Amino acid sequence: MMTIFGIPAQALFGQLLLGLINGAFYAMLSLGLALIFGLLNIINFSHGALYMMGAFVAWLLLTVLGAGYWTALVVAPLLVAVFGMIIERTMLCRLYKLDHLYGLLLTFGLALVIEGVFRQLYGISGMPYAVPKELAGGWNLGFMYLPIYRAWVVMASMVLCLGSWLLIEKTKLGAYLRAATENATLVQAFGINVPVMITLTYGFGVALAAIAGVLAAPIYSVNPLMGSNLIIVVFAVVVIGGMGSILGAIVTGFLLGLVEGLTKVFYPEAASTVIFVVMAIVLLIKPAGLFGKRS
Amino acid sequence: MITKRLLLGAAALALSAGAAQAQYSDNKVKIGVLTDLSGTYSDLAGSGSVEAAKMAVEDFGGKLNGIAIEVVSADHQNKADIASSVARKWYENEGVDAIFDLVTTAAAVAVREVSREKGKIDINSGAASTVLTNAQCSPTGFHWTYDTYALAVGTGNAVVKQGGDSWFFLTADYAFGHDLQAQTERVVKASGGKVLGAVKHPFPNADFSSFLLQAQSSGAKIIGLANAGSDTINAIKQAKEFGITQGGQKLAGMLVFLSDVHSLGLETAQGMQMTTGYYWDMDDSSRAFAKKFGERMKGKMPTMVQAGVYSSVMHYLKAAAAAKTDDGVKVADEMRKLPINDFFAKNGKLRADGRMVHDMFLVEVKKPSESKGPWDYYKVLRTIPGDEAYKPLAESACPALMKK
Amino acid sequence: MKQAAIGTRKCAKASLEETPWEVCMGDDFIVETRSLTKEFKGFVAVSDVNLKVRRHTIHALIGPNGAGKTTCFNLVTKFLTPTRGQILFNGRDITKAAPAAIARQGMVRSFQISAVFGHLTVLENVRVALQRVQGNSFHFWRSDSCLASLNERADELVEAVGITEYRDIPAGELSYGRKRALEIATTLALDPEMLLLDEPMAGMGTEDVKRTAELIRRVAANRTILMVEHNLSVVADLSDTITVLKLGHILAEGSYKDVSSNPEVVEAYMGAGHGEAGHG
Amino acid sequence: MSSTPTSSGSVSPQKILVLALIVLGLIAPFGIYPIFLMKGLCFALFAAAFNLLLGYVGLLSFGHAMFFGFSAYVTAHGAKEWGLTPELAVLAGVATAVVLGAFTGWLAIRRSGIYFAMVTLAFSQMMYFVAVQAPFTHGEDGIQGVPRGHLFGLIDLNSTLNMYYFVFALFVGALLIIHRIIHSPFGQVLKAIRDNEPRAISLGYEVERYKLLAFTLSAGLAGLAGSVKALVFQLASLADVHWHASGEVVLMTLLGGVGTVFGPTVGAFLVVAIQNYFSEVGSWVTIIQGVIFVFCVLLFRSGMVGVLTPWLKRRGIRG
Repeated sequence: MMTIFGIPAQALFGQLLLGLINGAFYAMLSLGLALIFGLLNIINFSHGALYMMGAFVAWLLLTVLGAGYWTALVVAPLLVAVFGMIIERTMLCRLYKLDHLYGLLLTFGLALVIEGVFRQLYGISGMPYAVPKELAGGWNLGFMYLPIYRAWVVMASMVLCLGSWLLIEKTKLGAYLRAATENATLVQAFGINVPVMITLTYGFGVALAAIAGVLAAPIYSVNPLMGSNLIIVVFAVVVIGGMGSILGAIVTGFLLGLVEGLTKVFYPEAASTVIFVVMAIVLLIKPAGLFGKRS
Repeated sequence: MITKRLLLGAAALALSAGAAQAQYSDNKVKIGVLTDLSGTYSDLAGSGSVEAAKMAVEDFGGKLNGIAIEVVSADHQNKADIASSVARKWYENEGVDAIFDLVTTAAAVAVREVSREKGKIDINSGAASTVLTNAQCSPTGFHWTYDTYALAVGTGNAVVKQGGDSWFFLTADYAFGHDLQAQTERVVKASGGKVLGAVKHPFPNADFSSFLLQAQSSGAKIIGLANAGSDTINAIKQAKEFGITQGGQKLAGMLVFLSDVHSLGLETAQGMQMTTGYYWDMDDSSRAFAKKFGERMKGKMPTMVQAGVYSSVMHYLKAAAAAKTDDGVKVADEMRKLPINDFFAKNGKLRADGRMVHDMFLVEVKKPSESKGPWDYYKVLRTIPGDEAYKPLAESACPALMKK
Repeated sequence: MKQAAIGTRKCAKASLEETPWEVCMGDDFIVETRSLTKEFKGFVAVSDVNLKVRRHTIHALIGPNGAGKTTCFNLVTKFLTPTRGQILFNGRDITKAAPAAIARQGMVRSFQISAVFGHLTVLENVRVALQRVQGNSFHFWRSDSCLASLNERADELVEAVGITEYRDIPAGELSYGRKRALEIATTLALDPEMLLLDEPMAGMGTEDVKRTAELIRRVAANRTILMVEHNLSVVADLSDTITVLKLGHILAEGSYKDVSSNPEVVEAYMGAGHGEAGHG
Repeated sequence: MSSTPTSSGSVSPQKILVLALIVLGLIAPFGIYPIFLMKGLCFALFAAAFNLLLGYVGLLSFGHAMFFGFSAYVTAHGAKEWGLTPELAVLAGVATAVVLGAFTGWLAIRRSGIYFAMVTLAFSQMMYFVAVQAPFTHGEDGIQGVPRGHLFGLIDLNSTLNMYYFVFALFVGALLIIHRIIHSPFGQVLKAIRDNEPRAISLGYEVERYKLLAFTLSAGLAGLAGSVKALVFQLASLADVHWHASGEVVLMTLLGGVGTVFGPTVGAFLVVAIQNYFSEVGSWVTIIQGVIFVFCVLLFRSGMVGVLTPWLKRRGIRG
């Protein structure tokens, strides 16, 4: 068997591929965070809870209405996005003129409420959600057995991330969005309804989180706490990448998934801390983050 | 009017007479169920345990030598500090006489410390660690339903005997996981098997794929899951996803509850072997209890922890009635004297180190086709006699025993 | 003025390679920028600016909206990092120095939005500036009554800017003009060699403008002042030298008379400035 | 993130109030369950330490649990395994928090605002994972059965009253320290930085150093709270290093009033009371805490004390 640094190549490639899958989730979540931050200047602490909601709505659609995975993949994010937009219109919008930290605190409180309500209603041991039939099974790649569903997750998230990036960087809508981040009053003067744009952006960011949740449902069991631990790691990802660019958020997400995968091969005990260590190093060398602007 | 007053007076007399004869503090017996009502273990213990305790009190008759029995409950959220402060508050301020369930070792040990100090009784049904009958044993503390030793003996032995003689462990990286792994390793080696490796995973952990990959490449026949709750569920689900079980390797869940199997579904869990202290569909008495429990719990069947809570509360009440007091030390002595014979434990006995020794069962999860209805999940493969399942008293490291 | 002496000496030496004859004709420049350039994401805000501020003068930086005045100003005070170029203060290269370090060397700036410490009283505001020099600013174990020794000097400064009656009021409650006055008092507390004022008259009524202009003139007696200002009459009244920026370049430099008669300047103001004179 | 002015002129009514509160603290254990009081005091101290940073420097740390929890571990370990006397065990805990605070602060202060909050949260999560895995913390089980020991080898802390007065003395002492820090030359600079950081820079202050010292002091005091809590409950557990604990301390401070002297104490006792009262109803604690958070941020930004003080002042009582 071929080995690299004393590790079977098989294990190495396998872990890298798995890292990429984790990275897909990091990327989708940090992209949503970066988008929301860009326009609202709010770090959306409830992002993890909304990701969890996405998964739960998918599960509810299945158990209550009998709606399958593909329906859920479209409907759940829409529902969660509407929920998010209601929150933005009723609560977040009151905070724009205040210190940005209030946004963080509010969304933290919301995260506690959402998480608590789902715990109260559905307990904690997790709800099963089956892999859709079309994506069941796996491919034997020689060095590892790749479940088709995981491959789909990586593909789907890459397409989504790339699509969002193109939307923001290459379309007129995206141009308005970028302009509004720089100077909202100016954009308003061009006859664009900035508050509506803000709401839609929040909705879009939230929808991304919810899609990630639906994608995650068949992999992990659907459980009220699935988002809260993930979100802190994603925060570290965001600090590492910096919020300067959309592309930065995506690239850093995938990259750190890979780093984590590698750590699992060489020193599994550190797998849960490695991202934070990377964050410390980045703060030392490049405080603004890998893709960040100095502010 | 007069008769009523007379009656009241007589009742009061009877009460005070009873109290003079038998010594019950505050003229009532108060039972506390301290458990995880909202966290990872709320399904296997939680409100089901509280309900089981209430059922036991009702079945006992609601009164003890004419004295009222009261049940209180609280959520320790799996946090040792909350558990310890609730226990302290209960003992010091609210006249609680005994605490039950106590799922999670951390919370269990915290309450054990307080109970020992106060001379009060704690009977553990939910926690796993053998530490409760060893370093942390207490004259008024008991461990009722199962422990890591019994799980390791039951599952470890059986699996090796069926040819599963090479193991790889996925271990939750904290004391409970390490403990469970060490106990199982010992059993596996003693039965002639070998351990090829182990990987410690963070707790709690959502993604087991990379650990499973390592287990897969180790080539071991058996992947031992030394973890619990959602960690076990996730590991099992993902093992199926990665084709590990189809590839010929088998999973051995070291601590799997009925509620976990329910949440996994038979499709995923089928064929898995495990050790349990109780299964609802064993005989008429266990079914009778389960039926009543199900009626009160939206059709859920009791886990071994919940059944253990019922059994331990019932035994405590019997002992408190016989001892005519709620003094912890005296009731504990009485509890050791009385035999335990109910739907949960046949010929159970309480040892000096606090261990309740009773038969355990090796079960296998049915195939979906074998299951005849909801909650019909297990086939009982073997009854493990209590003396085989539990660590011999002679090997106990209980400090109280060492002194003697 | 020990630093000034050092500065003069170094000036001649440091400026040899650039434009030696100009410097060594006896001119004494306290601040000098060389090819100062700042780019933001593909857009050049300040391009190749060589600015020289003569000691003990009032030097104004003007220009139409978007000319790069504020950027230029922030570069000099180190609140922005230049993309290229060099900044010299008293002949020392301060291109890489931290903003706080510049302040300790004697170059102190003010801000466009009045910068006071809102929850501190007027007196405390001034004292915070005096306190740094005293060297006990890290003493967290001592009572702040040890700062009382600074009160006398602080009171003098408060009086100098005419806000004595508000001495014990939180600065946040002051009117706009008084905040600016306080800001100047605080700045003077550091006894800086050089003052950088970012639009000192912004948002002021005519009364306040007059008073502040008077104050600036008084303060400038033995100091150098570089200011960005929109109010052209104030600039005309106060400045010894005026630099006109346009699109990040220096358009013209000289006295108000020279500059205002420069047709390019007139055109720049007419061309880009219609409808926006007086703000931004 | 700032609120009420802090330097009020008249002193004596305030002194009377403080004295009254001290007397109240001294007689409280005869009326209220002492363990509850001690828990409240530990969290009040924790919140006061946190408030030193948020209220007087304007830094929102979302990772203060790492100091609180890790000191608890060190104190527990010291008292149990090394047989340290309680005062030395507490000292060891505080020293740990100071070192940890200096190091994480040194890194975290490179970013400001929201980023600072995220960085501290991330570091705290890292310390949580360390606590889960490090052998001396006994992971999920925590360190239990910590002996309270004899203070200075003389006073038996196993007596609940002795323990209470020890905690109360430390609490009062720590509040005095915080009061002194706020009203010191250093405190003046901190308030200046909070009010207007660019201006403080332009006056020549290297604000990072001041923030770092404040962060370290705050970490040390949070560590003191954690150490004492370890002795009170005779255990140190993962719950205290978890990010929920960081969130709770933010809630306590916000609810009581950011940047007020007594706010954090009021907030801490309220939150501890809620936890105690609702402990029987599971996840409701989380929901209630979340709702309070939302409510405070939207409608009640100056907190209990921040709202009450002006009200009392209007009635001629100065708080």
